[in-house]
Parts: sequence; structure tokens; C-alpha cells
Amino acid sequence: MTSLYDWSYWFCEAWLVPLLTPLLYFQEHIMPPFSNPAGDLARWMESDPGLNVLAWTIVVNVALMIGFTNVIIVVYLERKIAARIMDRRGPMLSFHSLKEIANDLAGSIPEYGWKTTTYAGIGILQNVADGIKFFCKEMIVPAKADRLLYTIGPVIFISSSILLLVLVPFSPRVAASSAPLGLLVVMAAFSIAPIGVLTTGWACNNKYTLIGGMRSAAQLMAYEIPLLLSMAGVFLVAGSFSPMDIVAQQQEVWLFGIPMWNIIPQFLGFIVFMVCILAEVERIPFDLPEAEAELVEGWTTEIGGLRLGLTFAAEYIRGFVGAMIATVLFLGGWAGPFLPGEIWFLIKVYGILVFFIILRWTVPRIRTDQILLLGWKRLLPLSLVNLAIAILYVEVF
Amino acid sequence: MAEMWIHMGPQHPMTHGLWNLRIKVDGETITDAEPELGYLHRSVEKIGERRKYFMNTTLTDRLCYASAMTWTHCYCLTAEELMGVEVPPRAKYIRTVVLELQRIASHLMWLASYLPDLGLITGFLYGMRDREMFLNLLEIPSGGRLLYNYVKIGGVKRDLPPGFDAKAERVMQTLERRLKEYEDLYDNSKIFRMRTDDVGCYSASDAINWGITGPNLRSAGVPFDLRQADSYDAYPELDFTPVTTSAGNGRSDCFSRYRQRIDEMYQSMDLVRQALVKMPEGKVMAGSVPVRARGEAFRRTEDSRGEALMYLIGDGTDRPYRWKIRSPMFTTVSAAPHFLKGYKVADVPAIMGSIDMCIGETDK
Amino acid sequence: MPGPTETPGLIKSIIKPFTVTVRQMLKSTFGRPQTTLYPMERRELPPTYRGMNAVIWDLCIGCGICAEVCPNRCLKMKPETLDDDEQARAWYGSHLAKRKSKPERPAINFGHCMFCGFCEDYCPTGAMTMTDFYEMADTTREGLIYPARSLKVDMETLPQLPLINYMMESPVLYTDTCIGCRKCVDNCPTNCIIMDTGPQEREKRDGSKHNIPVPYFDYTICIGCSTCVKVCPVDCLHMEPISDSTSSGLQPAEAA
Amino acid sequence: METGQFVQQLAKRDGASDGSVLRANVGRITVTRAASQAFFRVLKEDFGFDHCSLISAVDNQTGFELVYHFSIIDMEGQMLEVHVELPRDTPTIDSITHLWGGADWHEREAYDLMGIYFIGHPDLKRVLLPDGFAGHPLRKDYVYEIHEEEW
Repeated sequence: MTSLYDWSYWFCEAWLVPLLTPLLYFQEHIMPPFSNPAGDLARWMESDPGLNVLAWTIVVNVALMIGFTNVIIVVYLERKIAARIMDRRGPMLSFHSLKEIANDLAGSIPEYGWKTTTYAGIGILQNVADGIKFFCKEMIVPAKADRLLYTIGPVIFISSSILLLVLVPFSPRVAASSAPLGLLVVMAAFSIAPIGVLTTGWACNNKYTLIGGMRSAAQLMAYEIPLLLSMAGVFLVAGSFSPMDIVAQQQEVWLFGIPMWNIIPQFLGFIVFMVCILAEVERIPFDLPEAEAELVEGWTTEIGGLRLGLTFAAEYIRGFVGAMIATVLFLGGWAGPFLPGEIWFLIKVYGILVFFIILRWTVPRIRTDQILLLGWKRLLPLSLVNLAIAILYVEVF
Repeated sequence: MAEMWIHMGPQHPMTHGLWNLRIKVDGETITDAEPELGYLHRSVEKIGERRKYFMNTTLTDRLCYASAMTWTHCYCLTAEELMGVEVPPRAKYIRTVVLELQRIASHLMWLASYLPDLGLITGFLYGMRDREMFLNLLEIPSGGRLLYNYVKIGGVKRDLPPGFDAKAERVMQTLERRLKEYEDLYDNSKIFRMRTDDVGCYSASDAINWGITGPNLRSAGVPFDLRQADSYDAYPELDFTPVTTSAGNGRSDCFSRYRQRIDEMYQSMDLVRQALVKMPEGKVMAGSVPVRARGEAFRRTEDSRGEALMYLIGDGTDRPYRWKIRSPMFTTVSAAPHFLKGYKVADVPAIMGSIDMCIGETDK
Repeated sequence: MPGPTETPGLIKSIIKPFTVTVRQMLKSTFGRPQTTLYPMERRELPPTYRGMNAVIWDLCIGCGICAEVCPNRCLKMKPETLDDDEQARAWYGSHLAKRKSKPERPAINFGHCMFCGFCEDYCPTGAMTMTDFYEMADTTREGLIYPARSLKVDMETLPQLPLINYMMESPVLYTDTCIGCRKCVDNCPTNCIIMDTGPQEREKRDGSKHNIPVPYFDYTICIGCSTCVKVCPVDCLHMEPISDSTSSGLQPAEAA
Repeated sequence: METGQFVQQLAKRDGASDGSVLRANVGRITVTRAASQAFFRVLKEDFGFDHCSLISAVDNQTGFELVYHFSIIDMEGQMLEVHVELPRDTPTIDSITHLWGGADWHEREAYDLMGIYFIGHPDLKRVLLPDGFAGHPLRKDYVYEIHEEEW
């Protein structure tokens, strides 16, 4: 058992895992990375399988860096916005406050003098502290858990989430892959994660995690269909699955000086898509798999240490990618005046994320039967209606 | 999925204290439930038999940490009945003021703990923020923020300082403004209504049979308020009628229980204003309070959570011979299986939160 | 089933909550949030605040009422040696010198204290006070035990307070069992007892009869601490409510 | 109905005695154990006492005493205190759970802490103390230790 534990431990901890996963599953479909800015280099790297692995290693590392940088920013935003909504300050410790604290500890500030000085910062160190905490925690496997599945479950969740980042382009210049099926592959990668959730929920041998896993599966099944149907409207209009084509198509039609991004003709589809992507990334009105009021922490109840930290990070990455897809599909992607495309893309993505955050701290969580009812009885017909509108739109323009 | 028992507690976000709710679920539907108590049992009644009468106010403070003032007041009222002490009129009015302020603070504490149960943590911070104002207010005469030890046998600890009514008025105006905001945030919120409407229903007759009292009973449309039915302190001289809400057909659901407590906060503010205006001058403590007592006495008061009843027997020494506490939540929790059956697992926090559990008084 | 207030429309019910939270977000971003930065900012405490205890030693008479009323028994009277200056400044200094036992001062185990304020309420001289100091956390349990001298505070001008009997009880004597041992007089913290001739006659060894001395109580300065009852070797004293006791304090056995 | 009136009427019943009025709207009555069940049934069905406030068990050293507090849920707030004496060696009485559902846990608590056995109670087990607990702590003859910490 020890050897298995060691193997699984390293399997989960090693950075290699998220690096290798896309290689194993999508080697056939990968396109040369750096396709636009360094076409020759990419073509050269593609020519040799060994170089191909090297290229992908670089790509995934860059994607990881981008992903985790964004996670840190989103978590910071979430903390601060949540705090301001709740009429409090949020984390207030920062780099420049460290100096003041050090002075305080050294006793250079006279007694009672600290009442007048303030070492309040903007609180960016809180995320660093959280990260260090997750790194320092022990990895505990519950005594009666299924060790293999217990360790693999979070890995599936985390690695499939990181895979998502590779598949969505930031702009034509910053893109790692252009798989033939485009955004459909993203959706396929999105639906890998619930397998990990269900596996973990079952493997933990805990009733709360089991219910959380079951809820995740039910929720996924209810929301996958309207999600894809609402995307189908956009695919229909663009005539392609590729994000490049979709963004390019949205710039074609202009109305009264504003571009007809898909949000305008397919507003219904946008609403359905946003609700479904919220359910897909399990954020608060739909975060039933980890409803902390009744299921303690849902399917993550028994996970600890770095696994938990990476799971949290992966959830934020999924939210980030969800916002990216929404931007590509409905908000014109990287198109925008004056600023570079990447900046525009990030502005739009962060706009959606801020909306997600405000939503999370404004509404309660809905119930299991209600979420399924909403998915099957409301969103599915609405997405069909949206599809009809899209067909009409294609016919008219 | 086969039926299985789930232990919610003793350490669980739903419990608001230390107790255990075992639920039997079929998939996500509850088919049976069984509350288990005793994790916080401190044997207050037995400890009270070893302490002098006046010392027991520290124990009654700790019966319910969210509503310390009302419990201490109930004990003092009973002890005064036992000893035959007449409380000066000003003390009666001061008691009324602090009791109603405590009731508002307790209901705000409930509001704060209820919203996280539904998944909205913002509500927790909002409720706590508003409760803070009332704690600051109660801190002025008593010196404590949570456990006041302010009401004493024969009166109150000290007089209200000058300027208290202005401060109270300012705080109450702020709360009224905030309650209007909450109407938008909760009453007018689609998801809040989805979670609370028609959840955890029970009828008025069932509630009476199960011994449910207080806001939980009034939310089924029964106008039963011990401040009038068995009046005490300055309440007979104040002008008010019990507020009731109902989910229709004499039933109570989570939303009507929510609405009931919000309405009671408005009523309590009205009572505080009335009492502050009518407050007479004079002493705040009875001249002579006996230390020993013989005989038996009971009084019941309208606690923030329902009917609080204390029964004291004295045998002529300075310590009670027998002290029995009726906790409103004790009986309400015993009825929990009846109104949990048939709802979903996700409704358990919504229902158990809506009846305002306080495990301190329940476990005694 | 319609609720008590009517169910709002769909669009309104989705948008309304955001008006509250977004307004609050803007308000606390550009204004001042409700919370305080604790170590840097502190809230103002009312003068009634019940924080750490402090004892004005010059006023303390060592009666032990605070230890008596402490519900947690976390306050104990510990014998202390007073230096000459303290002896001179003590309110009942002259009497303290007369007392045979060592003077006692309260020491508190704050690990058990619940800050109920009874010791402050029932102190007959106002020596026991509660300050607004509350940062007492310690890493050890022993660190929370505060010896009597560490609670001592000095005041520039001493308030001349009347002695108040908060205990609502006073000692009453059964004269027939009193042996006139004077222990109550020696131990009374307020010096409210004097010995004088009592009604009880007793035969001496040489055959002569005389009335043995019994304690007389000055109830105007009695604080009801029941020290005399505790030290009485023959249980001839007991406590009774103030209203029942006569002004002389001398109670015949038949009436009791 | 006036408090004095119905206390008089109830006091005339079999096994009932000592009817008195404690204060406004509050009556007090003593019932024997044998007559208690019929008495409570009349109280609930004919006099409309629909709320069982409290069941307190008292250890009188010589025997036990059960004190029931019943009330009517209306604005009058009529209340009745019923005393039932139980012998020390057989502290049993018929359960009133089928009349007042709210009496359920009060009876369990009286069993738990005082050792009164309620015949006909559906689920008479300990409620506040753990199942394996020995003895009934609120009895006066319960032996317990007091830990006084020396410092």
C-alpha cells in the first residue's frame, strides 16, 4: 500500500501531470503551437515528435503561468469585491505593511505609537499566505477511502481544467492550439471534470461527498444540452466551430455604428449560455456539488492539502475559461478599438468575472430539484427558441 | 439510491451550535429525521441548586447567548414572584426597553445566521453589522456586549444614562432604513423566495399540539403573545397587538417565519419608543431584596424564541431547592421530524434555520 | 400558494437584489466600511465596561464579599503583607492593625473569570473596580492567575463612600449559646461589633456569677459579609434579612 | 371562563383536590396519580387546555412530585398548574403524549434527569444525557464530585 501511496502522491503532486494529460489525449488533434507569430519555428517543431513534446511542454507551462496568475487576480478580486459588498474591508496586509510590522516587532515604534501609524495595505499578501498554507498541509487519505480513485479524482478535475486554458485563444496572436473542432473540444474538456468529481465523491467513502458527486453528475446532464444548444446558435451564424472564425464573423455586420456582436441578435442565447456556464463552473446560485450549508464542503469535504488548493484554483480557472468562451461567443472576442486585442479580451473577460462575483454575493443557492427543473423545463426550450432565432438571423442577413 | 442515514452534526454548518440531526434520505428526499441533543448540556438546573439566588443570573445569561437579557429577566421575574419583591416602575420600563432591544438583536442574529444557510454569506455580515449597533446600545447601561448580567432580582443594575433615548432613536432609524433594503435583497429576490416559499410547512393546530410557541407559532397566524396574555413589566401600559403572518390557510412556511421576525423587529422598535417616552422617574432597584425564599413560583415570558417558563421552589435557604426551565426551542426541536419529512436535503438548513435554533437554551 | 407579501415579478425579482449589493459595494468602496482595523483602531468603550478587575487597596477592607459572591469561585482572598505606607493609607488602617489575622486582598484567576461584575456590584466600599482593559490573552493558564498585588491600583484622592450592605443580610445572635469569645470582634472588617454585657448569666469557677459579654452590632456600618458567622466557634450567630433584624441586634433566643 | 370557576369545577372531580387561584388567570390543583389520566383528558377535551407548557419533576426527598403547567393559546392566557404526587419506590405515571404532542420531550427529560417512568410513552429514552449514563442527576440523592481547582 505504501508504494501505491507514494506513486499516487507523486502522481498528484508533480507538475508533470497537467503537462502530460493533454499530450496523452489530444496528440492527434494538436496543431503546431505559436502558429502565427513564429510560423516557421512552429512548423519545424511540428516536424519531429520529440520537438513536438518540447513545444507542448513550453505551451502548457506558459498556460499554467497565465492560468495561475489569473487565478490569483480573480481570487483577489473576489475577496475585495465580496468584502466591499459586505460592508467590510477584506484583506488589508500588503508588502509595504511588512516593513511597518517589522518595525513594530523590532520595537522601534514607541509604545502606543502604533495607534497612530497604520500598516493597512491592499491585501495582496493574503493569496500568498493561502498558497503557502496549502503547500504546507499534510495530504491525508481517509482510512476507508478507495486510495487509487481518491488520488486520481482531483487529478482528473485539475488537469482537465488546465487543459481548458490551452484550448481557448486569447487572440489570433496568442493561441496555443486550433483544434479542428474548436470550441466543441473545449466543451468536451469541460465535461471531463464531473467524472473526477463523481469519482472523488464516491471514493471518499463519505455520504456528503457522495451526494455532492451525484449532484454534480445530475447538474451536468441537465445543463450540458442547453449549453451546447445555445452555442449551436452561434456556430450556425458563424458557420464554424473555430473561435477565430466566430470572432471574425461578429465584426462583419454593423448596425448604427456598433458591431452586431452575437449578444444582440441572440440575447436569449446569451442568457441561457451564462446560466448554463454558471452551472457548469459551479458558482454560487448553482454550486450544489459543494453546498456548504448542507453538505459541509460537498465533494471536496475529504480532500486536503495541495489537492484542495489546486482544486480551488482549478475551479477559478474553469470560471475564467467560462468567461473567455462567453466573450468569444457573444461579446466579440478580442475585437475593439485603440487597444491591443489581448487587452480588450481581458477587459471583457474580467467584466464577466466581476459580474459572476457580484452575483455570487447577492443571491442564495438554489435547490437540487429546482436546478434540474430550471435546466430541463426552462433553459432547454429557451435554447431551442434561440436556435430558431439564429436560423432566422442567418436567413435574413 | 438506497435509503441511508446522514448525521448532520454535531459539527455541521447547519446546526448553529452543538447538536445532531440524523436524517434518513431516499436520494435527496428526507423520509425520517431524529434530533439528538445533549452535546451542550451543562446541567444548569443542578448547578443553580448550589448557587445563591442572585448568582444564578450569570447562568441564565448563558442559557441563550443570542438572547441573554430575556432569559435573565425571566429568572428575575420568577424570583421576584417567589420572594414577593415589588419592582419600581422605572425599573419596569427600563426592563421593557432592554428586552425589546435584545429581541431585535436576537432576531438580527437569526437573520444573520439564516442567510448563510441558504447560501448567501452577505446576509450574515449584514445581520451582524446591524446587530452590532444594538449590542453597542445594550453595552451602555450593562457594560457587557453579549452576556449582560443587567437585570437583577428587584430591578436593574443601573439606570439608563442621559442621552440614551437619542442614541436608541438614531440606531432604530438606521435599522428601519436597512430593513427596507433587506426587503429588496430578500423578499424581492427570486431565489430567496424559491428557497423559502412553501418549505417546512406546518399548520397552526399542529404547531399548538407540538408545543411550538413564539414567532414560530405567530407565523402560522395565531395571535398568541405572552407579553399580553400573561403580561409583565411595563407591557400592560404599552399599546400594541401581536403581529402575525401566515402562509395562507393558517399555515407557516419558512418565508412566513422570516417575515414574522422582520415584522416583530418593527413592533419592538415601536415598543422601545413608547417605553422611552412613558418612562417615569425614580429608583431602579427595590429597596430590600430578600436573600432567602420559601415556597414555589413560576412565571412565563415571551422570549425571543417563544414561551420561556421558569419554575422555582425555595426551601427557606438562600439557594433554590428546584429550578426548572422551559426552553421554547426544546419543544420546537422535538417537532422537527414532523415538518422535515418530505423535503429535500437542501431544505434542512432552510427549515432548521427558520425556526431559530439556539442550542444553549435547548440543552440547558 | 401566495406568500404573505405578494410574489414579485420575474424581472424585478432578479434585478432588485443587485441594487442593494451594488449600492453597498460603491458605498463602502468610496466611503468608510463598517469594520475597524482592530489593532490600529479601537472602538470607544462605555464607562460601564466590564474589563479586567482592579482593586483600590486603600479602600479595600478585606471583607471577602467579592470571593463570596463570585459564581465561578475564580476570586480568592489571599493574605498579603502590607507595608507601613499602605497600612497608614488604608481606610480602616487602624483597625487592620488591631486585627489578629493577616489582611487579605482579592486575587483573581482570569482563566475562570466570566466578567459578570458581581464583585464590583457587591463591594461595600467601592474598592473593586472593573477597568476597560481587555487584552489579557496569555499562552499559559498560569499566566492568567493574577496575584493580589498585581491587581492593586492607587488613587490620588480617595472617594469617601458610605459602607453599603448589598448582601441584604445582617448577623443575628442567639444570646444563650454565646460564650463571649470576641472572635467576631477581632475579625469584623468594618469594626461594627462591640462587646458589652449580655443578658446571660454564667457561673465562674469560683462560684461568683456575672453576665458574660456578647457582641452588639452597629447595623449602620455592617456590610453583611458574614465573617463573624464563619468564625463563630459555637454557631451562635446566623444571618437574617435586614428588615427582620432589630436595631440593637440583640435577639433573645425565645423569639428566634 | 373565570379562573376560579373552572378550578372549582375541576376540583370536584375524582382524585382532584386543593383547587386554588395563584394569581390572575392562573389556577393550581392537586391530582392523585390514579385519577390523572382521566383528569388530563377532561382538561384537554372539555376545558380546552391545548398547550402543555412544561412538565417539571421535583424530588421531595420523601417522594416525587410532577408539576404540569397547561395553558390555553388565546389572549386570556389561562393557565393551570397541576401537581401529582408519586411514591419514591415506584415513580411511574401514564404518559400524556397522545393528548399533547409537545409533552413528548418533556417526559423524556423528566425520565432522563429525574427517573420518572411514563407508561405508554412511544420512545422513552434519554434526551440530554448519553445513553449509557448511570443514575438520574437531578435527584437529591445523586452523588457527584465537585472539582475545585487549587491555585
